[in-house]
Amino acid sequence: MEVIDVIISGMINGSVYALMAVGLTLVYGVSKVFNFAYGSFYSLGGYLAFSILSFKIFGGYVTVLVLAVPALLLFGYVVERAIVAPLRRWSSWEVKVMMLTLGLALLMDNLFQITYGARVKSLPVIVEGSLTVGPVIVSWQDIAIFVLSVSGMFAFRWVLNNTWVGLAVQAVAQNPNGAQIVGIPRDKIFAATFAISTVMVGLGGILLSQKYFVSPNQGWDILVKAWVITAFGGMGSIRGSLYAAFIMGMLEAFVGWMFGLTWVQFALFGVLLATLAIRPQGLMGKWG
Amino acid sequence: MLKIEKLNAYYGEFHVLEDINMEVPRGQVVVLLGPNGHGKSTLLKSICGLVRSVKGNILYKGQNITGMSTSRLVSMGITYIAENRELFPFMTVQENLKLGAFSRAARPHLKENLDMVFTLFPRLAERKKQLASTMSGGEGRMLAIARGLMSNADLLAVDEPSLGLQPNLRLEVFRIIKEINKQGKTILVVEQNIPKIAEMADKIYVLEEGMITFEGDKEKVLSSEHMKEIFLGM
Amino acid sequence: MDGKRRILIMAVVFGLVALLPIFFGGSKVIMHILIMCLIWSVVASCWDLIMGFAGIFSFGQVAFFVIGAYASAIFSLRLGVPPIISTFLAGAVAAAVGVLVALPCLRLKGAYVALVTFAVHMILAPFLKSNMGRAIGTGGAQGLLTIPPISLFGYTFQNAEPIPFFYLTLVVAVICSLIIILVIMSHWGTAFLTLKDSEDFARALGVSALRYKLMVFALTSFLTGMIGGFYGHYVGMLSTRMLGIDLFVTLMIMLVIGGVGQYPGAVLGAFFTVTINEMLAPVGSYRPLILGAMVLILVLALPDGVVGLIRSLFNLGGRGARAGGRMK
Amino acid sequence: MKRLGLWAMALLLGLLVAVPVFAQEIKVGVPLAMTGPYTDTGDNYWKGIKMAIDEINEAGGLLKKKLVPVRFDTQEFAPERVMQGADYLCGQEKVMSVHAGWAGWGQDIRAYGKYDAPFFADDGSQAAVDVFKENPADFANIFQLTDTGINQAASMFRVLMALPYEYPNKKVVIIHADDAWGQEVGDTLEKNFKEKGWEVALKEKVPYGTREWGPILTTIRKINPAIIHVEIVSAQEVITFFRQFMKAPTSSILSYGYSIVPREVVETMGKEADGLIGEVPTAMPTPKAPTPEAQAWVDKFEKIYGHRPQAGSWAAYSGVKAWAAAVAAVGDETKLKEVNQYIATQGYKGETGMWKWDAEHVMRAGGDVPIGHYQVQDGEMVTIYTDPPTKPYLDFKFIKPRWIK
Repeated sequence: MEVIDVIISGMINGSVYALMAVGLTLVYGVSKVFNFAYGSFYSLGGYLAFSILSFKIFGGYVTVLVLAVPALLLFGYVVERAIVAPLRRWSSWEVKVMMLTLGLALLMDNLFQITYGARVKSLPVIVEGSLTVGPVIVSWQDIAIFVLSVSGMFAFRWVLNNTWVGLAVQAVAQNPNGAQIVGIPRDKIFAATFAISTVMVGLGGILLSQKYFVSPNQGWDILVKAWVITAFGGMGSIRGSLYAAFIMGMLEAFVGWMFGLTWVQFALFGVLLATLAIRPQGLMGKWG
Repeated sequence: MLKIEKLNAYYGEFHVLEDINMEVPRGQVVVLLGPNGHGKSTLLKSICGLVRSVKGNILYKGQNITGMSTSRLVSMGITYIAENRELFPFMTVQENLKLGAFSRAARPHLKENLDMVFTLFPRLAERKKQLASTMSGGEGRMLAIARGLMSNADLLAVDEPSLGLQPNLRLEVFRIIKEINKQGKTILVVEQNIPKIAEMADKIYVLEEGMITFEGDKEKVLSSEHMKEIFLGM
Repeated sequence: MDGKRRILIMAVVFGLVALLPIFFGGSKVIMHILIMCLIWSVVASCWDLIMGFAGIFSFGQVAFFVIGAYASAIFSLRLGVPPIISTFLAGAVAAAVGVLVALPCLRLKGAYVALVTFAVHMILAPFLKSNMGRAIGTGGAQGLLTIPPISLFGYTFQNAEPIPFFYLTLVVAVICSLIIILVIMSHWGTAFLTLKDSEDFARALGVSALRYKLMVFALTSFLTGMIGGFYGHYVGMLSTRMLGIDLFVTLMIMLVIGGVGQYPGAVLGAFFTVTINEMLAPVGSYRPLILGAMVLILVLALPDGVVGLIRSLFNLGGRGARAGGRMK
Repeated sequence: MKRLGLWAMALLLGLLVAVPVFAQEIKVGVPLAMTGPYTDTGDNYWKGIKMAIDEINEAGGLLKKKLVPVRFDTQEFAPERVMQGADYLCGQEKVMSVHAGWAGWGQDIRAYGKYDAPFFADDGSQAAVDVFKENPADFANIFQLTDTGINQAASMFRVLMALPYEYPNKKVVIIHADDAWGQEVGDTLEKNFKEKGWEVALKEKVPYGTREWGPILTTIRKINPAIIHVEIVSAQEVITFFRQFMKAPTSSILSYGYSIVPREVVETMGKEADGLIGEVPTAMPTPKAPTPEAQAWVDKFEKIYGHRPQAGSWAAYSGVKAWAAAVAAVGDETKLKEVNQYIATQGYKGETGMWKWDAEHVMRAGGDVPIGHYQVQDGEMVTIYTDPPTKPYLDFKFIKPRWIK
């Protein structure tokens, strides 16, 4: 019966990883921007939720979603337009973007620390209690996390395949020049995808914060995980990231259970390196 | 329709175009000839907003459009058709065409334009669901042109449409360009050295080393010794 | 910028640095900062060589530094190898690891290379702390606290007397810089530039991408590992804390300030960054905040670093001269 | 122009380093973690140190001179960083004493041992003591405010065995962090349990930042141990562990050792944490202090900071006071060797009684400064035992945790 526990734990983590990895891979696939501040955006989501909830206003998490999603969207858009986009005209701008976002991460993490203090912040649970089916116990909290991340992903897929913006995003990812020729405002799409990915990782931060708390330096862990997953799945491949997220979630749960938590990191990187050695483009990757 | 005055363009520190003056009258086919690497594509791209570091004036329907973004120009009716096609490889033919109608001006006409394109290119109608990356060179070229037509453009800027095609396909492409022109579109074509295209031109410009060295109709071109030398290798 | 000018600049910089103990020799703190400047200038230069010139997004520089530091310390502590020899062995160990890391990287591009090399960085701390690490003598989570100092011709370079150690470091840094300049000037340098511009083009020219990437990985990890070992013997103590994000970011700031691919900018960047980091120590938690803001401002305002700025101000060499030319 | 402006800004940032100088003052070095994961621990020490310095200054200063703290950010105690701190504080700023709190596991001894200013640390590390033993004459200025991890772990074990509670079985699970402290405590506990005939069913080393405990808890639920000991000095790890444990708790005593000390644990969890047990070395017992002076100190601390004293605050406070007492007795703060000699031989009379450092300059647990063992009751830490010797504290009682059936 323990196995079922482990599988459930893997599925729940996998679902959140998927949400966050897809955001990272989307931006890389569309605009070749590798965002080192991705983990700090996760923390931003957590701190936003914390700040909004601390006013104890009507609606709880619903209000958080209503307020935080537009705020994250705006934040992502502004960051892209103001500091990432200007770098594109320089030579080897990809490295410069990495450096810039690394600086942004440092700045944001320490802003959090100064504003909110070094201590962890705890958030109220989304739903209380747990569901017991025979020997298996799953908290409603975990179920809510799973449902919300999976539906977030479906919503994202729907937007991507059924709207003009979604189509434009795919077009830019597949051929930026072609996209420009047909009249897609490429720069705006770059900024839009950056904004969408900010929302995705920020949502991840909101969902996980009441389980894992909010603290200023927590983002690095998230960044590395999302990064490993996107590379494993193939950078720029959304479907690849989805599968990879669940595989890595399971792997993490099983390795932790069978060999101990210290081995989790070795296992994740080991699997990644082995995959890249055989398939340099990742599971279903396109070349980037 | 389109008037260019004293246009200069730069690639980084390279001065690519020097004081270009040019005119494309409404409803005509204007051909721009010239050897490889002398700035023809740059001129076309400057008109379409794909090269932004330009000085001088580009007037479209009397309005100064110098330095405007491509997306804006597309919605104003100027569409570029690239020499290397620039399709969306992992999308179907139909999706590629749909994206051709991305501009707000073109979206309402999506259906009628699709019908128009499929009549013009029956081959594409057969392959609606095929991925663009799996198409042959000739089909890809057709798709690129068809996608350009989807934007409801008045002025089509076509960059070396015959590049890399077999002779019979080239003729097919030129026939279609003429056909499109007959439907009322103004066309500016860049070509390298094909006398065939010169035949259908209403007006011809020659660009060498970033400067217009010749301008006139096809008779004038075909009779010029200098032209024969560079383009026909005679 | 041509080789002669680079050598000239480096000679002036190191010459000036060599004079500094006359003014600051009395202060251990300043001497220590100067020694750290020299050590980090080598690491930053290596990083610039691999990232700026060879165009490989290697994020493993701190890892190679730590590998070298541990290797040298373990050689001298466990096997009794004299430190002056063990630093070279440490370089060899780091180079071997570098080649091992490079092998899977050769088929990868951009962000993937960054990830694989950063993975080495991420795994290193848990490895050194694990039982495997303890077995080879890393001291586990506690680290190593009794690394012997370097002795040469009967003289022991103690960190309590910084002036002799400073000149030793200076000699090492000058040798490393010369090697780096020679590489940039040589056939390799040209090969790197073609590789960076277009790999396909370079292949067509017959430049073996694989061989050159392996070589640059090996060379930079050798130098980095060696200076890492050197550092270990200087400080006398080591722990895995160096693998935290702080040092990594600091190293990156050196490159941001110096400018990527603007050697010897990295050297200037190292001096500037180490100094400013020390000057900011009293402001405590505002230090990383200011560093972060500095990165943002500098990357946006000076994408080619200080050297790029100087070059554009005085129109030194390179691109500007060709302005006005025409294609073909 | 825009670029020039940005440059001017960068230059301004660089100029943020003016340190004011006063005539009659004594500089006191305070190297603490001000950034990075140990910031909160650093804060705990700072509260105690600041309180002591303010107290002395309000009373007219030390030898009529004003105490001025000089702070240094030790970040994560990387050896190089610690050494730089020593060179900066002792070499450059010429401070007359250094108060460091948790400062490392030996690198701090080497770094500050080079100088003579009294150095007070709260390392709790046998490794640090081993470094001291290499050269006691050279390191005469080093003073440890707490006992080693080995002795603290032994004390935890003694109290666990002394609890008025019948263990249903003899199985224990030990989870510890992968740092020097966690390793020292984990290994000692394992040894102690084994000697007593217990089965160490699982001993797991986990990295900092672990917040998903599902896999370990699955194993724990299968083992159903009588005791689970968690030794990770960071709040979010231990809070997440507890919350995920409580989803389906086993009948186990949950012992947190020193992991109970981050103030955030009880502050975040409140009454939810009721039942947890843990320890603090060099502890000020609460809620009722053992002496009137100690009670006054606790009340004053609560008045200033709005909460009960945290681990380390009192130890660091006492370090400053012990040094000040020695300086007052010697009559000259610059006679560093004499001050050290005085502290080592005379000790210090504190709020709970006498502080005496042993030959290894360690404040050994016991006497008037024992290790305090706590249980969270009604959302606050309550001293239930002191050790050594192991004895119940006043009439505070151990309460069987609510999750044990």
